[in-house]
Amino acid sequence: MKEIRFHGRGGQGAVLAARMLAAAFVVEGKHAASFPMYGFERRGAPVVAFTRLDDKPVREKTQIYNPDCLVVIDPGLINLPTLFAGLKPEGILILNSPRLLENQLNQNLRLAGVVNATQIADEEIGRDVPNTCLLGAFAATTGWVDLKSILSSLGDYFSGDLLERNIRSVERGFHEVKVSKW
Amino acid sequence: MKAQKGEIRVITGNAAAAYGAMLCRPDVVASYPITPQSEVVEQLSRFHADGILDAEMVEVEGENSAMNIVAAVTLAGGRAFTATSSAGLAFMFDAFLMTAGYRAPVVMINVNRELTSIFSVSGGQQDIMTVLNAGWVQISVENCQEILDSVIMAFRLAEDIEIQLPVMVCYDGFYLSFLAEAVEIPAREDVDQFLAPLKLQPERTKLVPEKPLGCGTHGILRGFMELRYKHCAALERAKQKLEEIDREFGEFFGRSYGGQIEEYRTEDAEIVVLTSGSAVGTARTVVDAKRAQGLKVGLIKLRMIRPFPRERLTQALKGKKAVGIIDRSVCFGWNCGPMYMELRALCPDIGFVPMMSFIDGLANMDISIPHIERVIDDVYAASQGKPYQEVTWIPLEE
Amino acid sequence: MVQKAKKLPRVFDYFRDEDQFVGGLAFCAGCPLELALRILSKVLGRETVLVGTPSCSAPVIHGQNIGTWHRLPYYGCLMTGVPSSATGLARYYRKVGKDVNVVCFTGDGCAADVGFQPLSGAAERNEHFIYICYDNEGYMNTGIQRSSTTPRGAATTTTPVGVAGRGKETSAKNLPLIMAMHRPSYVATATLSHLEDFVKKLLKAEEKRKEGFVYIHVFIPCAVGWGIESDSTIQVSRMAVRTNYFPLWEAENGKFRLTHTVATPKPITEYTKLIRKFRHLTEEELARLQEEVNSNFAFLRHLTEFGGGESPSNAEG
Amino acid sequence: MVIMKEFIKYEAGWSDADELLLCLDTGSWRTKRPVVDRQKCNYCALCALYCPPQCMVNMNDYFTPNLDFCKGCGICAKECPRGAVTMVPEGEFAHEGAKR
Repeated sequence: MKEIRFHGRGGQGAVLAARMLAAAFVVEGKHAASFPMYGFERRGAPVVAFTRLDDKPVREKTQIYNPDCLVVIDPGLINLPTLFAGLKPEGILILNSPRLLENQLNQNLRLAGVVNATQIADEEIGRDVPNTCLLGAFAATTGWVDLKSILSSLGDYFSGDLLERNIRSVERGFHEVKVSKW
Repeated sequence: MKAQKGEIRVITGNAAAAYGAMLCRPDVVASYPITPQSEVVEQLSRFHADGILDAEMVEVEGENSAMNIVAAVTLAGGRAFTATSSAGLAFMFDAFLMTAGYRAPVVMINVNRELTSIFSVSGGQQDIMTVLNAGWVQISVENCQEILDSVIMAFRLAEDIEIQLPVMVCYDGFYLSFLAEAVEIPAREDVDQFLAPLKLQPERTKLVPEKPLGCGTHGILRGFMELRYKHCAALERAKQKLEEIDREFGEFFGRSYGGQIEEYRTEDAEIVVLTSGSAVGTARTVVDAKRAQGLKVGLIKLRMIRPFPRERLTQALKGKKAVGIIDRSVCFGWNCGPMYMELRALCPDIGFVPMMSFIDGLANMDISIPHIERVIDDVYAASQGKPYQEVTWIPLEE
Repeated sequence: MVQKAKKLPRVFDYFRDEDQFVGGLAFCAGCPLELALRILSKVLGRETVLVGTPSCSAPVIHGQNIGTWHRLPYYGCLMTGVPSSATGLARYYRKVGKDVNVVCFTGDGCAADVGFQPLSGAAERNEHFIYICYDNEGYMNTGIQRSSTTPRGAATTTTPVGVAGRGKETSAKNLPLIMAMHRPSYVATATLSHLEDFVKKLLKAEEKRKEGFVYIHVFIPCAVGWGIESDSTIQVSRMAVRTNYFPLWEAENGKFRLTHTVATPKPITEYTKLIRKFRHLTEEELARLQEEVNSNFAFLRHLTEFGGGESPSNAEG
Repeated sequence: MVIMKEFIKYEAGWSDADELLLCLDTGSWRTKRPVVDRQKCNYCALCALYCPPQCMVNMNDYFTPNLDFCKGCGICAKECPRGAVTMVPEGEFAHEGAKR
């Protein structure tokens, strides 16, 4: 089982990204489950969301304490003291940031895929919704899911022009992510 | 006859509830939004706007009206659906009791939520446990697929001529309402076919303008007692009826849930853990892990919390050495969990073995893997004759 | 030998069905509520489903076990559930293509107080049914406690008159106007003293409920609760109209119209002197009540002028 | 007063007018009864219109109360424009026995 924890802020689409990722896994015939945890539904307030992926049905309905991967949708959250809490050895970080990471940040961190998803979302979607771009970066960095699967899962959530824009955002995330290894 | 393969979609528990309701073609939907249930109402409104739900949609001004509306619809002969949670359930309480007393076959979703302060916008089962004695059938489910399937089964149960009771399908807020997972959405014709036997039954008494019938003659004296007696008898029948419907559902759709309870690895188990709702899934994983370590532990998922599956539980628990019950709510006045208190009533039938109450998961607290491991370890120790604590508030001891 | 009238009053022409109620009903002697219900059943006929709740009318509308007091289908529900239950019935009948008069029949306690939220909700949604509120200005069934339609100064068991108490200290809630402000299909007031007016409004209600929500506010003096003789309830109703204490009006799709005008309104004391619940009122207090009556009526007058609805010229003295 | 059947045939609280119509003996409530002076009555029907139990019987050229149900409220007497109805204490009729 792979466990992925998303960190974002209300309005950035963390919940939706976690859900779309689960859908992408299901497209590949795998099992997945995703749910968010937040207090009030408020734009700007911190949001955590979880996605599990497995070859057999996902039965656990608990929060994720030992993630294999962190997806950070808001660049500012990189300073969150609890961000890396429980990260497994060989851990992976997918980060939305205009700047590359200068150091490892956490001893369990093995791979980091950094992409300027905010800028890409601004350019492609016209709004600061970096979530789908990071899914592209996720596919490229982890290799756990096909880019095609991510793209095909978008259809459940977007249509028309918005779907096209998000597809471009995902693709650019996939191609423009910079991966560091430790 | 088998149903065709349904479409697989990754949807939330709330969406699954809405799909289930939509597929059953209710005549009237009346529901007032409340976190974490709102998505159910939104989704049904979306279905209606998209033309795939041909129902009268009543945008009510509160839950009390929602319950009164759906009760009246069913007593006029129609099919009705509503959904609520927590304070919404509390706000409809008078109508909620009336619906049961009138034997109105309403199907309702309750998205379990904590009760109640204005900040108790969090998961917990206090709401559904507070209304156990209202005369409703209450079914508590574990995952998104079971939500959808249970709504369909709920209509079969509620409207059955031998039952005629309101049925509430309960699922945990946040942990299930917002959980997105793959759900097979049955084909509309297949759901029609599954519900078709209801049409072959004798018609239930209806309030129609052609007949000089009155509804809500609150029985008095002996008449009232007679109605209460019939109500209790119908609840008793509902237990077996749910088993039959569940079996039939399984044969047709390929999924079944054990009826009143599901036993998981209990046959040769020495100790048993019992819980209900979203924690069951996590508990399965922990039971498997403990089994792998050689511990003979089993799990019971309490599905039907009203009426209480007394016979099935007695059968399942007889001869076990110790039982642990994980409650996501409290039983005020008994200082323990409500399911634990009910299980204790079975002691004369199953034997006075150690029984332990574990309270966890209030207000969105996580019933985590380590918590369930601890439950199993404690129950095992008690089964070995070690002294044990009757009630444990797990997170408060960490 | 006196000259006999050749024709019965016109009201009789509006009766389409016979009285649907049995002869002996559990209403106090002289209660206009009984008259209202029997007339309603004659005018609206059998294609009517009554919806009611615990109240003075409950022992009559609702049966006991399998027994009943009338031949109309009825739905008995709780105080908070009348308009919503009617919504359910009306929506379902509409869904299956049945044209039915769903008629709620409750007191002011249900309509103005404990059941007000769903009433407001149903009016705002413009649900297709008729809501009749019989206003006896208090909770009479439970023992004459005040309600929000109890007038200023009236003595009730919860606003008693004593050394410190002077009866109800606040004004009555003007429920029919509040309902009219929802702009439903039709709103009207009625009394049992002006029977033709009442009957016509019932018939209009039946038409207008096909377009949306209908609310009729019926004035029902309570012999026991107000302290009047059993034979005087109709007389008191008539005086309520003649003093403009209870004007007769209607609002059709937001257009207000007086259905009966009073050329020279009598002073309010002509009304209050008939009723024991007002007998402690001082001249000052009566003057204040008169002011309220005047300003309420002036307000209503303005509404009729805005709306463009025409008021009749058949003024009564 | 209320006739209870032995068993309720319905699952829940349903009344059925075809099965059982209830009726109170409201004719026994009266302390006074209306007596109509046929000579004064001009058949205007106001008594019949305003009678709450609607129990004034149309005799084609006058009205008379159905004493099985008349509660003796006196509205007919009060509303009669010609004073043709008089409320007479029931004691005056006691000698006639229980039969009304």
